[in-house]
Amino acid sequence: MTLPHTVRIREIRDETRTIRTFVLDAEVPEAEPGQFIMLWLPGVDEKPMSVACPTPLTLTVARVGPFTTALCERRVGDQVGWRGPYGRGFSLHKDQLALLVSGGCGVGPLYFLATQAVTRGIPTTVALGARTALDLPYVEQFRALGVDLILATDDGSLGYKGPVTDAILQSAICNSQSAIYACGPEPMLVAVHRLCRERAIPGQLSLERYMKCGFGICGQCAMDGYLVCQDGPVFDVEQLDGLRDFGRAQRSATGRRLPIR
Amino acid sequence: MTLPHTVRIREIRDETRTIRTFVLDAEVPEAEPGQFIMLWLPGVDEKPMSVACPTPLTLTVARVGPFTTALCERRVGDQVGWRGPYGRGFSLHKDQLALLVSGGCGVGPLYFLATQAVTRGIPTTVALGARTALDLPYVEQFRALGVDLILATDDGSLGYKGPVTDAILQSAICNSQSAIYACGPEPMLVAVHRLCRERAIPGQLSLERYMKCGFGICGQCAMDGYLVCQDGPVFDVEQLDGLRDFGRAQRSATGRRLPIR
Amino acid sequence: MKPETAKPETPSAVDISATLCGVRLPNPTVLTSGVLGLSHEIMVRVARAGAGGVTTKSCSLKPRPGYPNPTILDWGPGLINAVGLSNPGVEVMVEEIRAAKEELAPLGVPVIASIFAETIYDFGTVARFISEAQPDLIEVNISCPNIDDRYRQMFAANPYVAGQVTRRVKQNTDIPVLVKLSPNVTDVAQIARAVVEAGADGITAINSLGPGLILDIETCRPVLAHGTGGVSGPATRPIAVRCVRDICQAVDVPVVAVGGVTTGRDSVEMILVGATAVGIGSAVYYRGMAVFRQVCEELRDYMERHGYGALKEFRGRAAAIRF
Amino acid sequence: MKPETAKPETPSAVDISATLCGVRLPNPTVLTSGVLGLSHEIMVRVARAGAGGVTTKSCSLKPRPGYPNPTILDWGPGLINAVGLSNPGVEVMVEEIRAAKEELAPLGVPVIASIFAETIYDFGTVARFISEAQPDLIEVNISCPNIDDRYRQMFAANPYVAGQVTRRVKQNTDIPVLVKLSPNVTDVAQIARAVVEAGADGITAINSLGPGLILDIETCRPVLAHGTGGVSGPATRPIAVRCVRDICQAVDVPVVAVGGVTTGRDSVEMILVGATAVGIGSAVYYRGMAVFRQVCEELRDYMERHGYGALKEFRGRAAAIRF
Ligand SMILES: Cc1cc2nc3c(=O)[nH]c(=O)nc-3n(C[C@H](O)[C@H](O)[C@H](O)COP(=O)(O)OP(=O)(O)OC[C@H]3O[C@@H](n4cnc5c(N)ncnc54)[C@H](O)[C@@H]3O)c2cc1C
Ligand SMILES: Cc1cc2nc3c(=O)[nH]c(=O)nc-3n(C[C@H](O)[C@H](O)[C@H](O)COP(=O)(O)OP(=O)(O)OC[C@H]3O[C@@H](n4cnc5c(N)ncnc54)[C@H](O)[C@@H]3O)c2cc1C
Ligand SMILES: Cc1cc2nc3c(=O)[nH]c(=O)nc-3n(C[C@H](O)[C@H](O)[C@H](O)COP(=O)(O)O)c2cc1C
Ligand SMILES: Cc1cc2nc3c(=O)[nH]c(=O)nc-3n(C[C@H](O)[C@H](O)[C@H](O)COP(=O)(O)O)c2cc1C
Ligand code: FES
Ligand code: FES
Repeated sequence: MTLPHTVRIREIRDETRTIRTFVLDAEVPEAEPGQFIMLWLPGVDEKPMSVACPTPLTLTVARVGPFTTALCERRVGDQVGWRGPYGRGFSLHKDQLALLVSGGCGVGPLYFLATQAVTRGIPTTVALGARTALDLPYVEQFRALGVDLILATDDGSLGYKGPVTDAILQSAICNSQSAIYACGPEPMLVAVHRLCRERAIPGQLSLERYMKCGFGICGQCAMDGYLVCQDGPVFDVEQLDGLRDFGRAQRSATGRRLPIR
Repeated sequence: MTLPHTVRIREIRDETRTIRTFVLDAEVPEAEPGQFIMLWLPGVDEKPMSVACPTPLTLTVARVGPFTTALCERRVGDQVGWRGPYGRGFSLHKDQLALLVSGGCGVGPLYFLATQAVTRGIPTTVALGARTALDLPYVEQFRALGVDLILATDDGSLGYKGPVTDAILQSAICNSQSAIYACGPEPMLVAVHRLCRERAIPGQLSLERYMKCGFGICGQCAMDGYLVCQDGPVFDVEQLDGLRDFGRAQRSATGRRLPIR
Repeated sequence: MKPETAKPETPSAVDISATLCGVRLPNPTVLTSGVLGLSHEIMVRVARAGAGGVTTKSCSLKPRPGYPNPTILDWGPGLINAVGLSNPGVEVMVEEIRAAKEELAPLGVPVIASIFAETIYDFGTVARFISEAQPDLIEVNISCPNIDDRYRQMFAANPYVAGQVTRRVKQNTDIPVLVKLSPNVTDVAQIARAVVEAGADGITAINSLGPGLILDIETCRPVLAHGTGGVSGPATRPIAVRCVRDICQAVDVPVVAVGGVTTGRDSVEMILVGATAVGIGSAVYYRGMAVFRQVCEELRDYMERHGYGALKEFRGRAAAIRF
Repeated sequence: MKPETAKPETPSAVDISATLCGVRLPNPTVLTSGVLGLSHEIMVRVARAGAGGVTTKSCSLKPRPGYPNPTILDWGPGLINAVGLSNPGVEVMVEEIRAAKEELAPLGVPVIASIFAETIYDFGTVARFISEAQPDLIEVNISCPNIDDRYRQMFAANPYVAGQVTRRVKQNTDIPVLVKLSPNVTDVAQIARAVVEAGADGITAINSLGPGLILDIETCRPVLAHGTGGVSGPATRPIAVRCVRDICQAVDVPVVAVGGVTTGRDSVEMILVGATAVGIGSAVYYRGMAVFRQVCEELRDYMERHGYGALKEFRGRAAAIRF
């Protein structure tokens, strides 16, 4: 049974000007980092959101369009529905240093992953990229976890000036002793993919495609021969070699393939 | 799921001129003595039959009408369906001597009960009644079990001459140190009921009523406020005190109450 | 007899009583027709087990033995049945209803007499006959999916015929009449309008779905002796809810919602689309006779959580929503 | 990619190939329309996973985004969906079908192109268009239960309209045409006769059941954004089997039996009532893409146990039995 469970919003936190965290009155102990749920706004729509924390179920959302805007208008106590968790999450390499690379709202699942890495005693570095210092989410939370931080902003207002994927090149641990776990805009993931293949670094990337069912039957999330909702959203870099659509095309609600901006 | 399981008849034994035992290619380890299954003859009908042995599923059937006649025409290897087990069976009083009273095809469930009593080390007497010596079923099987036997025939061709219910009156164990377990024609059960109440003997009687669903929703097997398929077929004598229909009326396929012949 | 007997209703602030065509039900759960409704003793037992109303097995002018067995089977997601409308005939049912009414009056539990016939004319005759027993309501079954060739098509499949049956019944009784509709039509709202225009005081929906067919693949035969049968139970609930929604939007009479109702949640769903009462049949198999009390308790819990004091406070709430 | 890829067919004495309107299927399991049939890569993957044929998502003249989410949910005994016939439009599907055919030809797995339109006229246009891609068969979806007001009623609800659509499609293509029927009618055999008289080469049945309605009782809203939705999966199987039986008795064209087929047993049941092939949709959710290979293996086991060498040896066996 995967009818949405209707629950109330317990708490709302502003992470940045455009990123907001929602804590729901729900527990999903079985969820793994990188897995997602389908979040239902009755009367609006239902869309995929990664689990930022399973207990209580927490989502970190970037306002980008109609659905996420409607969500950001919700207040504590309002009702939302959720179903899941779905998909294949990250699996930590226990003998490799962990390098987590986040762009934009990719931070949610990576924070979840970081907490897991830390509890397992895996040395962890988190690289956060954003437009400006004001757009960097979760910095305090990561500090509190005691992980190494690499910050990058396009305008240099904080940390490295430029894309986070360049910033990590400088890092001492950007080598095959480490494993990279990345989530963010697809162009960033393409850069991480290239980096991993060049330096023989094991990597896992969390992708996004338009989703409807979330459980592998509508075909809407197809990327080449993969169903992102089921085979992903997390893929090993090897799986992404030579794909036609990775970094290039994604489907719209009609199923039409559109170029990735 | 209670769709009938279709299986083949493994073995057929003649017990008497009118009683025949069918061993099916099926196991019903969970069945208890007194419980019944619904036996399906595809293209004919489906009717209740008591479990005479659960592993392999064994039924002892008296030829009395269209269905049982059609069944008796079946050969080894023919297909029949079954579903169940259903109903409330016998439960042995462990501190009481066991007195099993059988008339006609009532012998099946009582043989099953006798095997259970013997394994539990309960001293057991079995009283079998029939018209003539030729109509007494299971005599050898009971002897093999090593239980005490009381035989009664209407024509006195073997054992006591007269109804089995009179025969047991003579028996030393027909007292409140014993418990009576009876299955057979309803007039016999009425006599056993009276006996149990007069002598304060705990008793359990297995009744029959017209059945359709077998699982408590069609109402066809109603006897006063009881559903024989679910509250029975085995009842404690106390439950039968003062019922309007016990010994008097049973429903036909239409649901009409007809006097018991 | 079992635990389900005469427990006192658990006291509660919320009132779950319902009024169906002027008849009061202590709670909205009704034993649906064809399930356990053959004898007054069992109907009384079901009422003591918590039902707010009981419906008799549909009866006809003459007794009917129905089809051979198997007549009712559990196939997993639901039940399938082709009983063949077996019944002892209206004469016997009149006696059963009289006896049931006598014992149920003190409990305040009404008796609904279900009738059917093979011709429009006979529906009137059975209605007049059954009225002698003074049931609280009469339910007209024009929607049995297990039709022999003789009947050709369900009365409920055609708005004109359905209306004619309703008229004929109304001419022959002063007791409020519920007409029981079938989901096996393309537009159930159209049939609902027809029977209400013809004078139906209320509607019961749905009768079992289909017919469906299940085979035993070893013998290549249908598992039911009749072949096809009506599908009921959890598998049919979304269809039933949609039908009840369609009917409540189309007509303005009380509706007894039947079809897969198994939990308090299911009863709430039916009431939200506009049902006045809910019929329960197959769930007696899944949860036993205790289902009536359980559904009522689950319904009360929901109402307490939402601060509702009475059913009318949320009846039809979802029907309002545009979709 | 996953285990289900390109395993060689387990060798077996029994032949489970089928011929559908002159088109050979290596086995009778067909991916049904609307499930995973959006892109050629996924259709190829499904074929490698064991499907004997693949059907594309129904496509229309213009692209359609469909309804907002939730569009597809699991409610326990089955799925419910109101996708709103979202599709990228016939132009795009022509390309997907071309690409699919190229990769599937070597596997001997045919491609069925499903089409629909909002007017009888447009059905012809889409048919002409899609034929450019040379699909092995065209399936005409006149039976989607999720109808906007615009459509008023399903084309499949009316024998005359269903026939007209069929005629129009046949006038616009030389490719064999399957017409997909709905269970949501009182007499599916009548519709089947109409489309066959109009020239249908075969029939696919059933489309999803209902529509059904499921509410979220906390928000009083339907769980599907569209409100009602078509019911599919195990809950619908007995209805589907009965419809296929009715159709096979009424007409003499091959039938693709769809509706709740999840196991080899279910496929046998469909073939026993006369089906030539079986469509599988919801079961992809219950058993994954491996369902096609699993159903085929279970079907082979059955045939071996019964000493059948080919499907035709038991096809229609149950249809023969009087009931
Ligand atoms: C597995 C997965 C996990 C995600 N996790 C998060 C998360 O934790 N936080 C977060 O802020 N966002 C997450 N997203 C992205 C989020 O689903 C979209 O941002 C959201 O759907 C945008 O909807 P909108 O109406 O606000 O914007 P729109 O203007 O509709 O779209 C903005 C972008 O979101 C994409 N999008 C729109 N609808 C969908 C859909 N139904 N499924 C997938 N993508 C869609 C569009 O392609 C476009 O790229 C995730 C997406 C996926 C696939
Ligand atoms: C719980 C139970 C257990 C039984 N166990 C056995 C058994 O182990 N061996 C055995 O030989 N018989 C048993 N019976 C009786 C058996 O079911 C009937 O003898 C059989 O149904 C007779 O059918 P018929 O067509 O041969 O005879 P009919 O001429 O149809 O009937 C003969 C007698 O059987 C009764 N009967 C007919 N149909 C049914 C029915 N559907 N359900 C119940 N009673 C029916 C009639 O009322 C009549 O008393 C049992 C009955 C019940 C209720
Ligand atoms: C065994 C059985 C017998 C039935 N007999 C009748 C009947 O005689 N008259 C009638 O109107 N409905 C009859 N029905 C239909 C039920 O009244 C009810 O409409 C249907 O089962 C759906 O409700 P449920 O899902 O709660 O069972 C019968 C149903 C079952 C399962
Ligand atoms: C998510 C989903 C989408 C569907 N879309 C279509 C469609 O576009 N065209 C169509 O003819 N049938 C469509 N159907 C109906 C299926 O093809 C099939 O007829 C129905 O689901 C019954 O089969 P099943 O029980 O195996 O799923 C869809 C079904 C589902 C579950
Ligand atoms: S979202 Fe439906 S298959 Fe992936
Ligand atoms: S046989 Fe149906 S209730 Fe007992």
